[in-house]
Amino acid sequence: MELETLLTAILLVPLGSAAMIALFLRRGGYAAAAVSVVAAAVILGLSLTFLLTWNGVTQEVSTVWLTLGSYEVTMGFLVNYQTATMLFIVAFVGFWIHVFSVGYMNEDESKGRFFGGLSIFMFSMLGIVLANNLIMIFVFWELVGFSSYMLIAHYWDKDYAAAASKKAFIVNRVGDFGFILGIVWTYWQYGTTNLVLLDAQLNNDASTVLGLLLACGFIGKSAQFPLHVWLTDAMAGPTPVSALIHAATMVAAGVYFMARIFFMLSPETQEVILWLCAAMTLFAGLCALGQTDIKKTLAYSTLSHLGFMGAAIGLGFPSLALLHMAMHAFFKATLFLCSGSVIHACHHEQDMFKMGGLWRKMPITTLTCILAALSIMAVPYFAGFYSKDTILSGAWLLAHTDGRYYVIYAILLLAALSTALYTGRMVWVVFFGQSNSDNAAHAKESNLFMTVPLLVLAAFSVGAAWFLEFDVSLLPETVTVALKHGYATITQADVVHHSHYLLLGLSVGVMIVGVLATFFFYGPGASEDKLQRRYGLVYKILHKHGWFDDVYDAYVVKVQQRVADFFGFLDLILISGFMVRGTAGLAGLLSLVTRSFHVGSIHGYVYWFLAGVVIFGAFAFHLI
Amino acid sequence: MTDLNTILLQLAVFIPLICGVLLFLGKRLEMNVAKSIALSGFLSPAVIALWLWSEFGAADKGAGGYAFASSLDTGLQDAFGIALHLGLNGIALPMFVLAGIVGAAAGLHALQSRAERLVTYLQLLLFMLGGLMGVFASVDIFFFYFFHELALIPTFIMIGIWGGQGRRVAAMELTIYLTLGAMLSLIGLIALYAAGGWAAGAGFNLIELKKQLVAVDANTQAQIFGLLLIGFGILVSLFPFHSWAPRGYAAAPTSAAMLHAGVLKKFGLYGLIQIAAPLLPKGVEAWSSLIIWLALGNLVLLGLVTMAQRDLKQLIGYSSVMHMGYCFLGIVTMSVIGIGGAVLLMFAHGLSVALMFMLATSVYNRTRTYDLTAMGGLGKKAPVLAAIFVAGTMASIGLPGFANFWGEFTIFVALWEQHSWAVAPAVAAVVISAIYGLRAVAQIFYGPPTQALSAVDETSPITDITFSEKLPAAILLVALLAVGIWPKSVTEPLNHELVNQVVFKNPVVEKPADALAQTEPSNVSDPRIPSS
Amino acid sequence: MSITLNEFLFVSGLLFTIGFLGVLLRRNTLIIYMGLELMLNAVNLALVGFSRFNQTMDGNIFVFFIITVAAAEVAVGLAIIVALYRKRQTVMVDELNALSH
Amino acid sequence: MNLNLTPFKEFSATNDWGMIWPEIALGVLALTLLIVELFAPNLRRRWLPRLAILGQIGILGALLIGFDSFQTPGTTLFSGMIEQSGLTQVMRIYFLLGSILVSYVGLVYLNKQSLPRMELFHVVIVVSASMMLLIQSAHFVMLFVALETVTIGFYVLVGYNRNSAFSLEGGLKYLILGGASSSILLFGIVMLYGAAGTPGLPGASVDSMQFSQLAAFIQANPDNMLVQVGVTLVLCGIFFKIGAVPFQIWIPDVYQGAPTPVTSFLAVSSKTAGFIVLIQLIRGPFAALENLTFPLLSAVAIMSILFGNIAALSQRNVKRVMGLSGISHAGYLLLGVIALVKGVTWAPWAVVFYLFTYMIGAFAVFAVMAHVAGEDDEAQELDHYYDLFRSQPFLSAILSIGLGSLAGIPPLAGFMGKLFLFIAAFQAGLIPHLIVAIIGVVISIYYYFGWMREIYFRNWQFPAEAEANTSAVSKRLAGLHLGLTHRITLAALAVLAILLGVYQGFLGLWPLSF
Repeated sequence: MELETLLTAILLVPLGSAAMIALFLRRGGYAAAAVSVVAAAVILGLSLTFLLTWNGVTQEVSTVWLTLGSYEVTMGFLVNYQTATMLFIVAFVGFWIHVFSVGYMNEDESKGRFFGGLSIFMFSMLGIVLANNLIMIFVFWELVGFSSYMLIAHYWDKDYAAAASKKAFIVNRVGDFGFILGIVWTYWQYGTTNLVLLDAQLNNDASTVLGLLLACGFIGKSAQFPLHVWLTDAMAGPTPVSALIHAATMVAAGVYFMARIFFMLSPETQEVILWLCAAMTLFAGLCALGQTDIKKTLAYSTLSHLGFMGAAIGLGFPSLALLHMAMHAFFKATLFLCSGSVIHACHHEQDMFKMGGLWRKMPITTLTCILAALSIMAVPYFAGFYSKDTILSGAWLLAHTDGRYYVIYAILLLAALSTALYTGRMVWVVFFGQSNSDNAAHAKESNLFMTVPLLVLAAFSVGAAWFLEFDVSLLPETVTVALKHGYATITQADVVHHSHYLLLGLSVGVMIVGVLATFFFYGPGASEDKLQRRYGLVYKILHKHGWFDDVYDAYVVKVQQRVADFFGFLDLILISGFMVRGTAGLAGLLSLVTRSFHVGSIHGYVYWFLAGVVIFGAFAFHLI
Repeated sequence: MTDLNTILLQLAVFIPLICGVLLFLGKRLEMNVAKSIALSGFLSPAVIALWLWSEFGAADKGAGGYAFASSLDTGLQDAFGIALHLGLNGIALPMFVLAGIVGAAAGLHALQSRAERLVTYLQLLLFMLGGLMGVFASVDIFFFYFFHELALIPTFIMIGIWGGQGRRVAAMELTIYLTLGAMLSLIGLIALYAAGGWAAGAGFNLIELKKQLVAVDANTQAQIFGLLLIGFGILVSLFPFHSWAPRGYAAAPTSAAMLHAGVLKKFGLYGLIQIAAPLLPKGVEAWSSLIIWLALGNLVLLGLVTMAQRDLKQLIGYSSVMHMGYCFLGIVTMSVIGIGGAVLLMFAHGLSVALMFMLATSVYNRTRTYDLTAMGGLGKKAPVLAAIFVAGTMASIGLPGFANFWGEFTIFVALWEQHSWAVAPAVAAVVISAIYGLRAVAQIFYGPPTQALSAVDETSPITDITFSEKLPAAILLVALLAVGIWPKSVTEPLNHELVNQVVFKNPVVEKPADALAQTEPSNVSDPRIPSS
Repeated sequence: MSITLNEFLFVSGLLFTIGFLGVLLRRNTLIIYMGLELMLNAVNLALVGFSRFNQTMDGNIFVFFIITVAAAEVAVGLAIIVALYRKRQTVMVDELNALSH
Repeated sequence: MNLNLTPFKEFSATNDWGMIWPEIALGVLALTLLIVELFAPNLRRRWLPRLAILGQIGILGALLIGFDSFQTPGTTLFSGMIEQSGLTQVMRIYFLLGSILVSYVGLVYLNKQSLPRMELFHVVIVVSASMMLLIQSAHFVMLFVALETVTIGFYVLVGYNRNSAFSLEGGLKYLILGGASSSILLFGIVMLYGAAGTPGLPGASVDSMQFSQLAAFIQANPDNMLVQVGVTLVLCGIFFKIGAVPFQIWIPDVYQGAPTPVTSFLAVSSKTAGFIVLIQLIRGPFAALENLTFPLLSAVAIMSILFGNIAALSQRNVKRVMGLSGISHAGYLLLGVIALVKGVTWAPWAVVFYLFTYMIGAFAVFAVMAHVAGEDDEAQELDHYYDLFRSQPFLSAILSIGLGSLAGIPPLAGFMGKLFLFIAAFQAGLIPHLIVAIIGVVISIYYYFGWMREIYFRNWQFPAEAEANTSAVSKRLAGLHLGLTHRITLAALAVLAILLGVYQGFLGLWPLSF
């Protein structure tokens, strides 16, 4: 099939299904689900056909969308290895999560809204993936924001869901504030927003401020400091949504975007991103220890791993960031779906310490979850290992040119430790030991709709990255070459090569330490959080992750709303009151004065005549 | 074909008026007959407008890029050069279509409303609609003003008779305030006439005036533009002349609010774009900084004021006032991009604000209150209404896919060229509007149903949105989406017209040559290989 | 001594002023009315004077018109005053302010 | 003995009685009415009023048929007593139309009163005739006599309702103030006469009260002190007629006291007559005195606009409102006159057009007022108009159109009137005046629309409560049934108001300067 039509088809299929559901299948139940899943399947199929036929050459097609004078908005596709990778991730993970949803949402009465939302989301996400210019990226960027808003608010009769959805959208908007400015500036600076043309124009002379403005979009969407407050609340949505949007793809869109416009990031910009994200890796990783809610834990782990990707960008290895994003998509999706399966089995019990001992009841879930856990903990030969460890080695590599990067390496290493800690904690507490509630006691394995995706995704979180070292790969060389190249750049670099075992030892060491520590500290199937009991303060800090939410809420309620009310008051008093009503009142007053002139007695009136005659006469006599 | 279209254009203006007059037979008519007369009066302009839209590209443009031009002497041609001169150019066309669509929606809503003395209501609405169609179809700046006033007066009576609480005061304030604006702009138009029309014999004909007024010196231009700016500014509720709008709309009956906020209010902006800006470019320059500050006042200050509103209709009213700021920013640029963006936004905003006012009433009919703090959980009872409301909100806060986005974004782009500093606050307003928009949605529809709602539900079970509400809503939404997805439909004629008008700058940014070839390396490999 | 135009005008001006002050200050409607007549006659005097010194006749002729008109005015005026007196039992202006404000 | 008649022949050479046939016809009509009533008293109740109106309509028809287009060259008649021009021809129609409408309102009024009927029509017709002569007069004697005929007629009319203390008091006030003003006017005339006749001065003439002669004299020596004072005093007299500040103070009381038809007559025809005389004088004798007249008129115009509108804001009595708003209309009209002073030659046209629109709007209002007023002509408060829309939709529609036209709202005639005046004023460069005018118009919206608000807006109240609150007036109004003639007449006024607003084609032949 011809490239343009193929990609257009990929983009339009989900839109079609969404429209169909919105128009005809609002109460459609399983029909809607079917439509949506089929759409996802078609997307996957088309994407694979495309990936297998693509010749590896960067290609671009675009068409003019809006013209005003010299200003043109174009819509178009830019295909390169990043597109290919991301396309595969979105289509593949997306599809399996659709399938999982069918099982997970089987009791939900508003399937139409849910699956319509999923399709809309696929549409917007694919738009970002394929876009060839900043404006188009922004368009779909916003749509992604909207669809996440819709899906987070799925349980819209719950206050927390309402609040979370609102928060997510608005915080993203704050990020877009910089994004828009960045786009506009770019247009006037370089005369285009087309990525290819921009790339051709810039050669390492990117403006820092501009880069930072664009990075605001990334910070918002990928929930990096200070705009990370929305991600954890966003867990209010159904678990598949969390898996799809807030782990596998949407938040990854930020990273993808950064990799896409990497050439626009000056070294200073990268520096800023690096430190922000590095800090986030460790901070979020530790916060994950402060959560008893399984989804919250995973949410923080997502934050932490997004930090890893951001760090990779900051270090200057976009393709590495992309690699980690891909791997993370697999294992994080698996983890989330496992949590979903668990929650579903435990009748929407989300507190880890009320579960326990599930491995007997739900073996498949347990197995897949453990595999994904190993992968996220970067056990050698697991997918996570190749991406995450390589980022660490990248920091190490740069540290040889500039000492500061040792700090980064240290932070990332500690973050890896934290990863081991919270993952270990989760696995031990949830799956082993005795069940701590009847919900958990009566849990049973989920149906095929849920287990099959789990197995598939787990398999990928084990082996997805083998193509880097061995000769096994689903996707053709054309797609993977850049990732390999990026991976090789680090691992082949002799600095890394020499200290290979050191690095390996360090990372594996912290991992083992972490796992064992959690085993002995919490113990399998713990019924309460020891950390909470023993070191309440520490736990509280971690639990509240530094009171960011409170600061945010305080700002919204105390500052923002009060300022608004103040201006509202001024508007009422000064403008509608003083300016408008005041004038009217003045006129009325004068009117009463004039009214008092009509005394009714003839004498009173003759005086007017006298005055008139005298004044005018005086004027005639040139006296006045 | 053109002859027919010319006649159709005239019909689009006159049919509503004629139907309105027919309804004077009032009591003698069967209700259904009256209703069908009104219906035809409401729908035909929309149909004709859409048809002319499709025809416009092919139609041959006469003088000044006006298609379907026709002239009708009302006896003042020789003396004052005033004639009922109808025609559409690229700027007028979108507004004309807008008036048609919103008119149809408002009319349909009114037909289904259970207003007492329905016939009179429809009659006034028809006069209003006829006036609106006339405003955007007239090339003669006198009739441009004339039709506006014709549309304005019915609003007063409609607010007065069918309005909500506080209508007596609101109607008065609105009418007096708007008359002030109208009189000022009338003097401005007379000034234009005196400057170019009287001596040179161009009369009130816009096309002729454009030729004549080039000579006028900057000082005079600044003075005349000042008059027009303040006059039109009041009509568009430019900060700080906005206080009439929210209260007026809060009190107005739905259809009147839809037409007024959606279309009639755009009169001022349309006047600035179609008349003031092309005729008095130097005047715009002279006032530009003030305009920017006032527009930012609209966007930021009134944006915050909007956040402070607790009453749904007040909120929508203020938000509609707020968004006007973008259009002014677009006009200030005096560039094809900015003006185009402004027109695009006027079109989109007209649709979305009309939709919002209509939905506000639908919400009220179910919750029996406009107080946001007393609402909640309506979404469970009325999911479809909720969905449409969310769509409307998203449109008005500029979500891509709806027409508003293109307008706002284009204006940002245009504004950056000369007044980069102003873009930041303008974009901040986007965030503000998102905040109050989503808060309103959450307060009305999300969360568990409140006691008040349940109480209402017990007395009269709350139904989801009915067909009579759905139809107009659908019309407006479809229009919003269509233009949002395919903005070319509006911008093509618009662009053609704007580019032909020399006064509008067309800033050229040097585009880099297509450089696909060299892009390979930087896209595949990571640039930072350490030099160890 | 010979009487010049100025004397004529002075006297007429004096009469006019007296008449006006009468209208201005007297409370009785009838007296006020006399004041009005006095003003008219002041005008007549001035006319005669001018007519005499300008050597033209139409001033004198105008006087006749004025007298006639004055007579008609008086007729109507007194009728109104009488009717008003019947209704209100008073002709004092400061009591005749039913219409005011 | 044969006495030499030649001087008389010469003297009467220009006495072309045919040229003033309408005035004569009206006089005859008036007398006929008296005689018929004298000899056929049984006709009086129903037929005589109709006779009066139909007779006038007949004359109007004849006038329109024999209507040579407006640019009649200025022809001087009666040895300089009368000068006819396009302007006077048009105004004849105006006054005739005015008296017909007044007679109609009188018809409505008298149907409810136990008053002598015929005299009203008689006097109205006579007064209209003398108004026609007034505006044609080219000589101060003629002017004075015609003016006094009008004024005395109005004394009678204002005090017409001798059962009502109000009417009589209004009559008295008008009498005294009118008398004072006409003596002031007269004093001014005398001064001009004296000055222009002074043998020594250049341009002095024997016929110094004739306008053209006077014009020549003033042209020759414009800054003669006597002339200046005389002109000022004459203008003061005219300001009284048109009701401009500071000679407006009598208006509300007299308007309120006078019977409704008389009020309308005062408000429309009398005011108009004053304006046309003003224009004649400004164009004729006082042309050379721009330095004096411009500041004088400007001051008066501005004060009138502001005073009239502001004073009307707080009035609840509709007649007073009409009177005070009439003051402001005088102010707007003065803008046209000032434009004329400033040399905008077509300004009189604008003024005349405005006067026509004013007549239509005002009579639409007054006619409805007469219908609403009730037996004793007492229901004149705004409150009496509350909810008229429900009880009398037709009347309220007419009233709204009238008010809208007065307020100057498109598509009604009043708007066009204001437009032309403003254009003229703008061309004369009267920017400050225009700003004041705008303020005035905006204020006027408040009371005009406030009136409409009473008609249309209903305060929400419980049905029972509403039942209790309905006043006797509204009960009567609910029962009031309008005959076909009434409907036709009122509708005609409304249609005219709209027609004149949207299509001025039939005025196309008016040259912009008479």
